[in-house]
Amino acid sequence: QKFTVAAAADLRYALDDIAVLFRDAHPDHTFNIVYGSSGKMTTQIMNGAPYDVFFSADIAFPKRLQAAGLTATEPTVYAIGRIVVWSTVMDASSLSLQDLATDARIRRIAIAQPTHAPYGMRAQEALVSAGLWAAVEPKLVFGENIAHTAQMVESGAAEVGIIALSLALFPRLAEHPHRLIDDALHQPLTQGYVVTQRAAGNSAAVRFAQFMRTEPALEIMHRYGFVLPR
Amino acid sequence: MSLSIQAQVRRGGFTLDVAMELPLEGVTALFGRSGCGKTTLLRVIAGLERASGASVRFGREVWQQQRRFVPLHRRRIGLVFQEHSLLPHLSARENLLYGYTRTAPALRRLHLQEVSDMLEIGGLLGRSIDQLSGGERQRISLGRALLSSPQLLLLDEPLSALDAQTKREIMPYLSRLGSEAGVPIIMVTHAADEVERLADRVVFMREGAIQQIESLRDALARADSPLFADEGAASVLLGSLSPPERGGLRRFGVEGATLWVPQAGAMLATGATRLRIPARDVVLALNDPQHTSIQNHLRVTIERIDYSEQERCLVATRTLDDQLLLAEVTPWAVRHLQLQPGMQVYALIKSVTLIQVG
Amino acid sequence: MSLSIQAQVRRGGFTLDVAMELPLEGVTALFGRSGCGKTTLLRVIAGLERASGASVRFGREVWQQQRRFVPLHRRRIGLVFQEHSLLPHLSARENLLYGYTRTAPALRRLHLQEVSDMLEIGGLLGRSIDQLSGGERQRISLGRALLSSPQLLLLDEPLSALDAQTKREIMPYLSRLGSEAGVPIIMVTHAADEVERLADRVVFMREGAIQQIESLRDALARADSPLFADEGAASVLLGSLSPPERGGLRRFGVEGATLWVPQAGAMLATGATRLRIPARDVVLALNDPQHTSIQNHLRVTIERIDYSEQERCLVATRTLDDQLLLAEVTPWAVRHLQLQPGMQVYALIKSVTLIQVG
Amino acid sequence: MFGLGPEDWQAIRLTFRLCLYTTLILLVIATPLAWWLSSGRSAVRVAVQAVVALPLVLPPTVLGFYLLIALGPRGFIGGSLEAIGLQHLAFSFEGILVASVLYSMPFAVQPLTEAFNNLGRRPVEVASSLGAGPIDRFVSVILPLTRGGFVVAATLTFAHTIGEFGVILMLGGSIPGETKVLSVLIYDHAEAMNYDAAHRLSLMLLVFAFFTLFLVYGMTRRFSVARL
Amino acid sequence: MFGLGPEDWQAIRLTFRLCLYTTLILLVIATPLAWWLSSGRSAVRVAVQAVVALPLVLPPTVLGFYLLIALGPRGFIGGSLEAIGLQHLAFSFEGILVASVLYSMPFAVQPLTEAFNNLGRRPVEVASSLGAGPIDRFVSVILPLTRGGFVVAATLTFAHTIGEFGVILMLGGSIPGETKVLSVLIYDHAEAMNYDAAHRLSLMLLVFAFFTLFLVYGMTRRFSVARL
Ligand SMILES: Nc1ncnc2c1ncn2[C@@H]1O[C@H](COP(=O)(O)OP(=O)(O)OP(=O)(O)O)[C@@H](O)[C@H]1O
Ligand SMILES: Nc1ncnc2c1ncn2[C@@H]1O[C@H](COP(=O)(O)OP(=O)(O)OP(=O)(O)O)[C@@H](O)[C@H]1O
Ligand SMILES: [Mg+2]
Ligand SMILES: [Mg+2]
Repeated sequence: QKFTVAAAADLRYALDDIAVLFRDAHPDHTFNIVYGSSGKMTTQIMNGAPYDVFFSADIAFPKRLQAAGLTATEPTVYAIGRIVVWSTVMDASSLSLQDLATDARIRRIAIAQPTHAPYGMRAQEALVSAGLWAAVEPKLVFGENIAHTAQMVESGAAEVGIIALSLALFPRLAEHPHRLIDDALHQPLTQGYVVTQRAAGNSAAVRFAQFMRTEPALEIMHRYGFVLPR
Repeated sequence: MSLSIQAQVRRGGFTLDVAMELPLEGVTALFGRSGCGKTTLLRVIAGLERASGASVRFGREVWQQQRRFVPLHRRRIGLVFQEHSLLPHLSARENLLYGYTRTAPALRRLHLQEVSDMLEIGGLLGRSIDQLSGGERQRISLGRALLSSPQLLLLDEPLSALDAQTKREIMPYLSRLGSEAGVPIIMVTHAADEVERLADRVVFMREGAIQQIESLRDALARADSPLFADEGAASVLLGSLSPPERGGLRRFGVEGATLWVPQAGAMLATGATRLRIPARDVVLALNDPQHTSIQNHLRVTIERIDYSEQERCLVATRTLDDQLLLAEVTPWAVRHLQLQPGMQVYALIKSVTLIQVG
Repeated sequence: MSLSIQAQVRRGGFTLDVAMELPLEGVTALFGRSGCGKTTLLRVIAGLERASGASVRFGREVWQQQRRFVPLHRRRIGLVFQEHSLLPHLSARENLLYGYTRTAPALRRLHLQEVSDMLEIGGLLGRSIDQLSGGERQRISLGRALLSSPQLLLLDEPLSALDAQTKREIMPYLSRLGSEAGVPIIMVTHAADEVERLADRVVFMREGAIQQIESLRDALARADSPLFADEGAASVLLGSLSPPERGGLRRFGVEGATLWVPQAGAMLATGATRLRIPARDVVLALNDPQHTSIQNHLRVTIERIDYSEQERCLVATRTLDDQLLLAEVTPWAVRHLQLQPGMQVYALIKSVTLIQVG
Repeated sequence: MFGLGPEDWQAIRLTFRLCLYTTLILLVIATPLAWWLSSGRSAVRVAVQAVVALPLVLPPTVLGFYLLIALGPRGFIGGSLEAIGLQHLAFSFEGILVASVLYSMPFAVQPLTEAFNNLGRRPVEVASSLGAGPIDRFVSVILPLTRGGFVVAATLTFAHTIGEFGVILMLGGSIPGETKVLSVLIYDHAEAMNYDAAHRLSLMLLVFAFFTLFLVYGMTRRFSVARL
Repeated sequence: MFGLGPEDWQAIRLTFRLCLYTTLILLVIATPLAWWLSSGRSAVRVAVQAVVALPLVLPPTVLGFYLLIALGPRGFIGGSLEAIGLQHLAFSFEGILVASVLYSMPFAVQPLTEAFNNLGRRPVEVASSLGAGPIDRFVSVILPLTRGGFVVAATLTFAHTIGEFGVILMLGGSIPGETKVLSVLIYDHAEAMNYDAAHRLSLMLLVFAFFTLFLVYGMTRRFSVARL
């Protein structure tokens, strides 16, 4: 049976690994994974996109689909994301949030666009909670999504950025140290999935969704910096 | 068979308003001052100027009338535009053959070889258009129109950029096309020599209207003809030309009214023909003078003396075979010789001034 | 002051190879068959055809020589192109004034009013270019060149699209510009009447080379002149014209060799002038015939008889005031009258055939 | 070959197909439209000319969003198609083709309109007088004389369609072999920080585009229309 | 007004400024370039013409990424600027201006090259013979006769710059008042499913663009260059 998985971009590395496991376990299933922004995918599903399982970066989106009657299952939490301060020009592990406002070497700080990117929203909440928002706002540049944000930092054009832990652990980026941001400073990045209405009779798609809750999958998620739901 | 046109075209302050019928044979010259509407008239005939309410009929074909409108490409008209209009993306040869290849083989009357020989453009065929001189372009345009084997030729000053010699070589060809091949030609020209040599009739236009349609002979005979503002009136004598006699000279006309015409190369064909005699080349004498280089002495009767121009008189005379012969003399001569209608005089004409026109 | 040109230009199989010097006064006619390189020569003079190694000098100004190259816009040349070249984004008036406004006010010799009167284009000034007829466009081009008050005029068939009357009105104007206003004119033309009326000298071109540079008088006198392939040779008599006497006729030339010339409107100015007499209009007689309409009887001496053409003889004679007068007669007449060099005969010339050429 | 995997080749084929179809369809649509636009000066024509350029001013994903709504199952067009038993156009090759055509329309229409404007009526009149009917005239005279305009239209359309991904991403949804074109793939590689792959594909694209354009521009013979 | 907030107006002003500058700069750069391209047929020229079109074939965000690297502090251009004491160009108005100019280059160069190609040498020769020097000729003859090409170049550039956001998003970083142009704002609204705001701005943009284009196209007088 065939199916298509739509997944938030921050899941990319983890999900690619999980897909390999799933393929080994179910060689008769063919599927492909489309990565993108959760908001865009929600819009697409509302307009007939052929996605069978949707892993969102924010559970709010599956809930919207449910409200629109486009889901076959309840939105389910599969992971919780974390955000970090990361830099390629200085040692981020020694940077506190406070330094973002005060360090003179920092001219630009990249975060994802808070209006539509979940990681950006959490970054903004953290900065606000730390009472630094007004001080750092003039230095902020906004990435379209968390990957863009990381690229802005990687290019050196932004000295530091607030990105997903899952990205900071990606081998290429992990060369540079990062510093975890206290998750008490922001709402949890609750990531949820849902099987869409069109996949109601598609057992393979449902099986893939359930596979995310299996031990090997959770192990991989953990390795890529996701906190697992209890 | 005739071409009948009825049209009103308005362009800003200018109005072309014509209603005329032209016989579909030979060459019709369209003559008139710059801006009088000659090009516009040709465009109406071609259907390029789509005047509403106009009607154009070519023989039995109705080209335009009320709703009916035959587009140009179905009219089989050969058109030479006033300004050069070669297609710049085609070579000279491709331009020449553009219409040829679009003519059904059965209808093709002319072929590349003969047209390019006639127009002396054989050496240019491979060239692109911007490698041609002005006159070369004009000849290609003409050749292109000819090669589409049209049933009507509309030529807008087709020889204006050509030198006298080239013109002289092309004109007999056009003339033959108009008469022998039966392709009627309507031709705009400002050159009197082209009208003289080619035209069978002249359409005089003035400020958008047809002033007059005259046979060439009548047009030439008028003292005030706009055709010959420069050269004055002329008469055309009809007659037949004998083979060369007396030292290469040839006899023209009837006994008692014989003119001696020089051979003058290939221009003169034996048989029925026309000779043009400029009125100012005719000398009148009371008696037959001897010992002059003038060979042709005709006895004529004065019919009318026209004083219309200030210092020239046009004397209309009749030859013995009752043809009109005009002589232009000064008022002094009229007084001196006491010329008056009814008088018999000698008209002296130099052989070398005779030109065959058809 | 003279214009000297030395240039070699290669265009495919065609080579223009000239080295010549032209006096910078009056009108020079450039005469030659289609494709002989006339336009190319004008372009070399204008600096539009930048032949390497060429040298062009205009009086004391060096326009082109080795490294030195004065661009066209600094040469102050008035150019009329062979094909119409009005700027399509400008109205007729704007075209006319394009060069005028770019001429320093101190250098402006002509003004819009007089030029538009002369060319009869006053009514067209507000029009856009595509609302003009072919001849109207040509006149605007000419006017535009004149209004830039150039120090040299290069005209490439500037009158080819004009009717005879318009031409006749423009030509004296150009002629005066060439002589009185001191603007030398080099003009390409295929029309013999334009050469006759305008030119002071003729440059004959042939296949890219200068064949000959002759004064108009010499050019006219040659029996084989390519100028008058149609009309034959002519002589030009110098003399001075008296005010009207004897019935409106005017005396030309010296006692004993007087010609009577008709008034013929404004064309004839009193004073020193030139008359053109076509050789074929001259009748030779052994004795002075009476009672003919021919008024002008000159005693002349035969100098030479030229049989170069098959059926025409050109008889060169001297008048009493030692000017050359040509008569074209048939070989029959030579034999009949037993003409030979040294003989005294009468040359009879009809007054009405006389044309003033300068 | 060139270190490319089957996914890459699939995207390349797809892209090439999309560009080719877009260009061909656009030329077919834009030619009569441009001809009409250039044949008069009414307010309607000017308005149409302005409307044609409008897709350009919207951000591509936003345009994609509107197209998604229109072409999707709930949209006017997609809905109508479903009503007559056909598939809606969102998330299909046909859908992104429609979007590409719409989006690149101004690049085709504008240069062609300009080329036709410059043509003047003389060449057409000449061809008519030589017996060429309307289609013949178009092929033998108008087309060659406006070739420059067609080259500009085709190259801009082709190049722009290669690079465009905003509309396609939104409307197409990156379905391999169906809507996952090269630009989306490169974008994806770049997002995944899979730079080697992104650079390799970009470079290949640039080299391919350069040679294509070089050939097209190089082969376009020039002649001065103004000489006519 | 129109239900727009200060952030919207700021983006509108910024967009307008970006489009205006881009169009002006491009015309200044593209005119001599196009003139050179149209004045001969060497392989170098053909190559340059092909290169000019290349930015089009890259997905905009990818192009933006490469530009970010080149114009950023570690890039060749940005680094050189920093070395001489200037600011690098990433995340600045100047940066997105450079990017817009580069990206819209083909839309300006191609129609102008085509317009110059069609001009022929006769009008220039005529103007020379009437005493007009090179600059005078350009202003009084070449410019008006190629006006159509300039209009196409300017409108395509302007419209495309309004709509483009991929490059700008990446290179500009959406800094309000500096790099957050209207297209980015609309994109943001649309991504945030803030559809009311997105629709309102889109509609406004379309209406504005329509009237601008309508005026520009309507005012362009036509004359047939081919008549010359
Ligand atoms: N690129 C070229 N290749 C070959 N021949 C050329 C090229 N360009 C011009 N010619 C030839 O050069 C010759 C001179 O051209 P030019 O325009 O000077 O002639 P012209 O004397 O003005 O003729 P016309 O009276 O017909 O205008 C012509 O025979 C023309 O065919
Ligand atoms: N749009 C227009 N507005 C006003 N007058 C116009 C317009 N178009 C043409 N004309 C005038 O119409 C008249 C006829 O033009 P046409 O081209 O038929 O003249 P023509 O007899 O061919 O002259 P030529 O011998 O100079 O070529 C001209 O006087 C011209 O000025
Ligand atoms: Mg005309
Ligand atoms: Mg010439």
